[in-house]
Amino acid sequence: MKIGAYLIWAATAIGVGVVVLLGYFLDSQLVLSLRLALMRWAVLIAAAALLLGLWNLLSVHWSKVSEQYPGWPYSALLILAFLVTLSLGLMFGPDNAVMVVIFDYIQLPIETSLMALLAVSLVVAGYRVVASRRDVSSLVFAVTAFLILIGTGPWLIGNGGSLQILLGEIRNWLAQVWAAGGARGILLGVALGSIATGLRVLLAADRPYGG
Amino acid sequence: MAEQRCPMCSKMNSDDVDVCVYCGARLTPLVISSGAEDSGKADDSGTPDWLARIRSDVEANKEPEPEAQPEAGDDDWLGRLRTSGDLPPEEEPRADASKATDSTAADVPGWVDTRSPDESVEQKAPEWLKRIRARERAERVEEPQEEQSGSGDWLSSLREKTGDTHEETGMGEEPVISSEFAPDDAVSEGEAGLPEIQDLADVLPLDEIPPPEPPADVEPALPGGFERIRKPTEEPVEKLPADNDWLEAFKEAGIAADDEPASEPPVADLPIPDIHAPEIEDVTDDELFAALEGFEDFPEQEKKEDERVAFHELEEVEWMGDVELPTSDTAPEEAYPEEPISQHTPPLIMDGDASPGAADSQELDFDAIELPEWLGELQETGDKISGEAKQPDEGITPATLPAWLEAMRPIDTFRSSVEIEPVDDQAVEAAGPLAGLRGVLMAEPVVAIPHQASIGSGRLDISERQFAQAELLHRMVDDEERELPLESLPQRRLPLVRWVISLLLLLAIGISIVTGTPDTNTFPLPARVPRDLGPFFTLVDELPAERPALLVFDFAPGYTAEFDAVASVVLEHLMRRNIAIATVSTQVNGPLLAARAIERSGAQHDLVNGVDYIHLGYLSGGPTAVQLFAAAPREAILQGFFLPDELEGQTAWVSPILQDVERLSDFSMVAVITAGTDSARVWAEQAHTFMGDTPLLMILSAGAEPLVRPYYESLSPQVDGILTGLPQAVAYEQMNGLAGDALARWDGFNAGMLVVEAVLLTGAMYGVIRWLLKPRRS
Amino acid sequence: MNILGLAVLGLFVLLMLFFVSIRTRWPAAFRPIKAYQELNTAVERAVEAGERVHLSLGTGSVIGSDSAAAFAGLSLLSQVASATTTSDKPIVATAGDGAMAMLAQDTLRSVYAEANAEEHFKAISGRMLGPTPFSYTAEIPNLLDNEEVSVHVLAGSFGAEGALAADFGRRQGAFVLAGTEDVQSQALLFATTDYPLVGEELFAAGAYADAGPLHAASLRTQDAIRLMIILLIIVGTVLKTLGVIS
Amino acid sequence: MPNLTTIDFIGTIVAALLTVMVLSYLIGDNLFFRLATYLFIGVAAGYAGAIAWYHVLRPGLVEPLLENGFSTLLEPATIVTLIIPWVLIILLLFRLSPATAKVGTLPLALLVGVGAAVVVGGALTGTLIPQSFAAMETLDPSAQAPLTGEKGFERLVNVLIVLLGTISTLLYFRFSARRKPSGKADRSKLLEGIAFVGQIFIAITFGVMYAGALIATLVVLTERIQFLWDVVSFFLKG
Repeated sequence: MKIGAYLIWAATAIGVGVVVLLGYFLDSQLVLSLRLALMRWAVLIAAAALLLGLWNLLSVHWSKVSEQYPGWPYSALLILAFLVTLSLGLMFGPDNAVMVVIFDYIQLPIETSLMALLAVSLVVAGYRVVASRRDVSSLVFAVTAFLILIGTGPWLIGNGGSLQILLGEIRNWLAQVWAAGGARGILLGVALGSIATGLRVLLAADRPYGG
Repeated sequence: MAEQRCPMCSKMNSDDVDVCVYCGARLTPLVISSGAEDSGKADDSGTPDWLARIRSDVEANKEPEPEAQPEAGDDDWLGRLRTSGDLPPEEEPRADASKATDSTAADVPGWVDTRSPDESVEQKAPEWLKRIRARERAERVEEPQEEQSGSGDWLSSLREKTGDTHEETGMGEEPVISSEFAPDDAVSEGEAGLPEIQDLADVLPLDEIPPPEPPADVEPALPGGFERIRKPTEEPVEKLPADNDWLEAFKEAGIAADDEPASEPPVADLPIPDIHAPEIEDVTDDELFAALEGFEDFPEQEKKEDERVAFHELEEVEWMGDVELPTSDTAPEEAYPEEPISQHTPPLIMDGDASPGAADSQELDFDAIELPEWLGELQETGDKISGEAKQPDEGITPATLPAWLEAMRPIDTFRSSVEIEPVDDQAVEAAGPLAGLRGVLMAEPVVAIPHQASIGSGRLDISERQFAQAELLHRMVDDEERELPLESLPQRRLPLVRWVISLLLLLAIGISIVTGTPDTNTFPLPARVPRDLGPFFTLVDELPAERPALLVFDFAPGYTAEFDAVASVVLEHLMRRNIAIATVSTQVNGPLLAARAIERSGAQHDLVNGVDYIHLGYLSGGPTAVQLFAAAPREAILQGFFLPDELEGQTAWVSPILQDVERLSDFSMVAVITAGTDSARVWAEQAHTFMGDTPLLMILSAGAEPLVRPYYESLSPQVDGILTGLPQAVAYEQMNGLAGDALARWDGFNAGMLVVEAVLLTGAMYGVIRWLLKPRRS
Repeated sequence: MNILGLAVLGLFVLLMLFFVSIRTRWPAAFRPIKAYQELNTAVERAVEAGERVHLSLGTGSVIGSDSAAAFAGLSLLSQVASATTTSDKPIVATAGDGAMAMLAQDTLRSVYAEANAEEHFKAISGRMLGPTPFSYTAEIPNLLDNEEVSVHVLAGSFGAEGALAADFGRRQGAFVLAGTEDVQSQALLFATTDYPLVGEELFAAGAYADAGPLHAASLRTQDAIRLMIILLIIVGTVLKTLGVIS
Repeated sequence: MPNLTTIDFIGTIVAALLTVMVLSYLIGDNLFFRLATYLFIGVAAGYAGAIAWYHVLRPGLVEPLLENGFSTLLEPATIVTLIIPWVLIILLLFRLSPATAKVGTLPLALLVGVGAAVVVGGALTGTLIPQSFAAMETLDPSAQAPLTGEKGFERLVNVLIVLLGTISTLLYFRFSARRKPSGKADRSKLLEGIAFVGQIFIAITFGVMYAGALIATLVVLTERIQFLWDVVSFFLKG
């Protein structure tokens, strides 16, 4: 029974994967419509899984509250916010003015502020790179980043002068030529890695669904 | 044969018990009994390490050991799991699939039969750590052989994974030291740094000193010896033998600190009084003496008990004076103050242990801010301690290992047999100071010495691994106890660099915003129009006004602030040209962001929903959905978002804006607003082929340019225009003749940029200076 | 492109199987990747010290095109988890997607089953922290703190928020190793972590963790195809320059 | 900030407070930061749930059922578009209990299959093939890029740099190595050399992208401070 179940799961993943994959390459109507159906199911399942994930999230925090685990008031706040938002969302729909208010005045400022935190984190990280790393990569990295910043940034004196223009050109050259070459190489490499990873799953060598 | 004496508490036990019924100490040496008790150990030489070998074989997969395979035959289920990679090729895809079956169904039962029937080792191994703890708490005596043979090996194999051999230094010391002493270069120097570090570990066996245990936790688990110390006794003289017994036992146990007394730096010596600190209130001074003496004089056996008494009364003995260890009632008060110090010591070490990589030069420097206080204290005390005072320190180690001591004992015994020097000392010592105490005393060394000798001779050559295990276990239990100090440490660090940088950034941006006026800019505006901006502007400027433009809002809300400035210039431009706008998004929050952006920019233009703009809403399904949408927009999106009232219950496609749009090429342009390169690439690759002559524009966050650029520069471009980042947006606004969000951010942004550049320069200078100073330091 | 794509796909599969078949005769050797070496040590240390390992599968969804990184993260998870089954504090895996969190649970369950320690498996070990990238990231510092995480591994798809997640780990004093598939996020992780996985190194996680023969074989396949692509690009450039193809 | 409605007014104050709470993390982890993040996670989760329901589940599962009624349930088309997804989702619900969790693996396996196929197909058709072809640019000096207007020597140098960058970076990632007698894996000198060039290119790329992201986030930080200042100055002016 156990082996049977594992086989069924692996076979499902492989079968579905092959159909969807063939859809990329074959123009057969059968394959395409099958693929479309499978994709639709996948989107629906993923949405349901999201709801289950939310349930999971809720239960984790609920257990923290019920067991009075340290920091439980935070979890209580989370649950409250979740329930209020969800019920308002389900009641009025996500495009209702109420939701817009919640989004604009709670979600958006927090998310943007987190992004602003990232600015500081990146500066600190940059400082660490230049101050304590001693390898060639980091050196080139730091120099490049600095040139880009200088080439983009303000120019208090002599705005429009030849030095600024030169730095601006260097910035463009680095960003548009050198970086483009490296980026393409990385992209191709990542694509190779992705294909290999995907194929391992499709060959059932990796079975993240268990078994 | 009928009775045996407990080496710990000297009480008589019946011969058939393995552990003392009074104090819980192990009576029969572990090593001797292991063959009989642990059926898992088939023979002395190889099999006890079966798990380790399997592991290491698997780890060293690339260089298969010849002897590994045959042994893996019957009971090597774990090995087979691991090496399933070695299956024949045709089984390949299924190899992993059969793992579970292999292990659960077929192999385990057989294996269990050949091993211990009731408790299989692999069940024990996972839990052993917990059980050591549990034992600490419950004061329950268990037989540790299986755990040691099983899990110790398992751990040593773990170690082997890294390819480092730590036998000499004690397993796992090097990470501790490494982070502490070479944190700055951990990144760049990598493994190269390790050898030196191991040397350091030799010199500074700091972490061998078990951290002081909070009294409450220790007490229940104390071995017999401690219990006695704690009980106030009427006849100290009679008590002494017992105490000494116990101490002798410790000595035999060959606790780690004995290893290299000579090389120990003062720092390591410090926490002397600490062993007694928890109990010290209850200890009479005689007992304290007895204990200290026992710790102290392993090498010097000439100290007799009468000497000790005299010493006690006169308080004249050198080392005591040096340590300023009180011998009278003041002992508790004076001993206590040092306890916190010694409690600090391990955490400091652990800091590095916990986060070698993260330990960062800056933050370490700031650690140093914390250090001086206690370091100073340590230094003070350390200066007072003469060489003699080291021995008490060595005594500390045993004293702080109460709960698991009985479990460790056999191994430690074994260790002391490896280190030959202590053996001699012990032999002499056993007879020496305790001679006055007659037969009782003699029994203990007699118990101890023989099994050392017999084991030692037989085991020396196979000892490395077990020695390593002992070290490992020792270390792991140490680590267990160090958990608490660890947690508190990161908070003590002051992230000064972070604070300074944050402050500078906030101040610079804040000041430039507060002092700036809407009309004039402190920082000069871009002097030149970026090369690619002209074509982009012209393209938007010449769009056919009768067809709607499609804007794709593919960014996370976090980027709103940037795109408020960057995308709004294009929105503004479109609105001024009265081009109807349709929006779509592949991000969950995208529709809201689109609505928000249109509302912001459209406020001055009196735009009407459904006439001037329409929101198609959320396009779920990622790249595939983009492809579907590109091929057949009307089928991919069946609804709308924020639809005007008259369209309630219908789709957005019914609106007058979109009624003529059947394909993507029916839009006047498609502009993708995105921060991620993936999204840009998906649109460039999936959608461009369906777009005919309709231009595809990219409005990008500043970092995404290099990946999109090739699509633009190519001889057959897939992207027809790129607008990147705030500076270009400002230039766009200038071209557009408007002062919008982009311009409003210009001053603050530039002030921030200046700070960033200054910070990077400072960092570079700091790095260079440190690099220049480094050779001198070494 | 259809035929070509299918051909490349076929080539990929065939090469993978080929390399699996010759692995004993021609064993694979891979260049050392420092991050993985350090990860081994760090995980070991965490197990010994009774601290927790946290593996983040990123904020991508299972059915998105960015799920490859998370799949690689899942195979890394199974390897790391098997080393921590014995720990008091077993590994925690988190994701920003419901289905991905379930996959993390399944992976962990299999690991525990293999180690015959299924009773130690807790479904809570694999969880979804937040449904959007930033809500996921916002929970990271709380998680690291509450769970006493000392090894913080990011192996999944991240946007810029990945750098924030890594930085949170760093501030917590944890060992941070990070790899993702997005080039821009890689650049940020390169700066914010001490042990970044660059480019496709994340996808090699399985091979470097000895997850199975197909992992090593797929790495060699990548190398083979890589060489072919390079040759193809050079030849194509020459041909284009000569005007043979346009 | 002119003409604020009450809700906008309160909302703006709340937003400003939340901004300060989040930014307080710059000092260190604290109560306010945690409050803000937990609130954020709750709201984001609730919103995502609503979106999943309104945009995916309701139109995909519920509405067809309500619109078409139950009579059409046995039609083949309905079975494919409706019944099977329903069954799969019900199976997925078994995961709510640990005991029955394994029953819910089937839909997950389906998701994994789709995901892996999308990964492979997407990387192959979306990146590997197009990027490989895009890397082949003619070295003909007379060619001119239509949009940038680059031509001649300038273009030639740039094309060569990109080409070199692409190839050397790709080679840098090469995993295979020769095993030396010492047991250490090693790569040939030539390969090492090219890989080193690739490493430089990677560092440049990362440097550019890091700087870009830094610039982007700096704009965000500026906007946040600007927003806070706007709120403060609004109150100062009364």
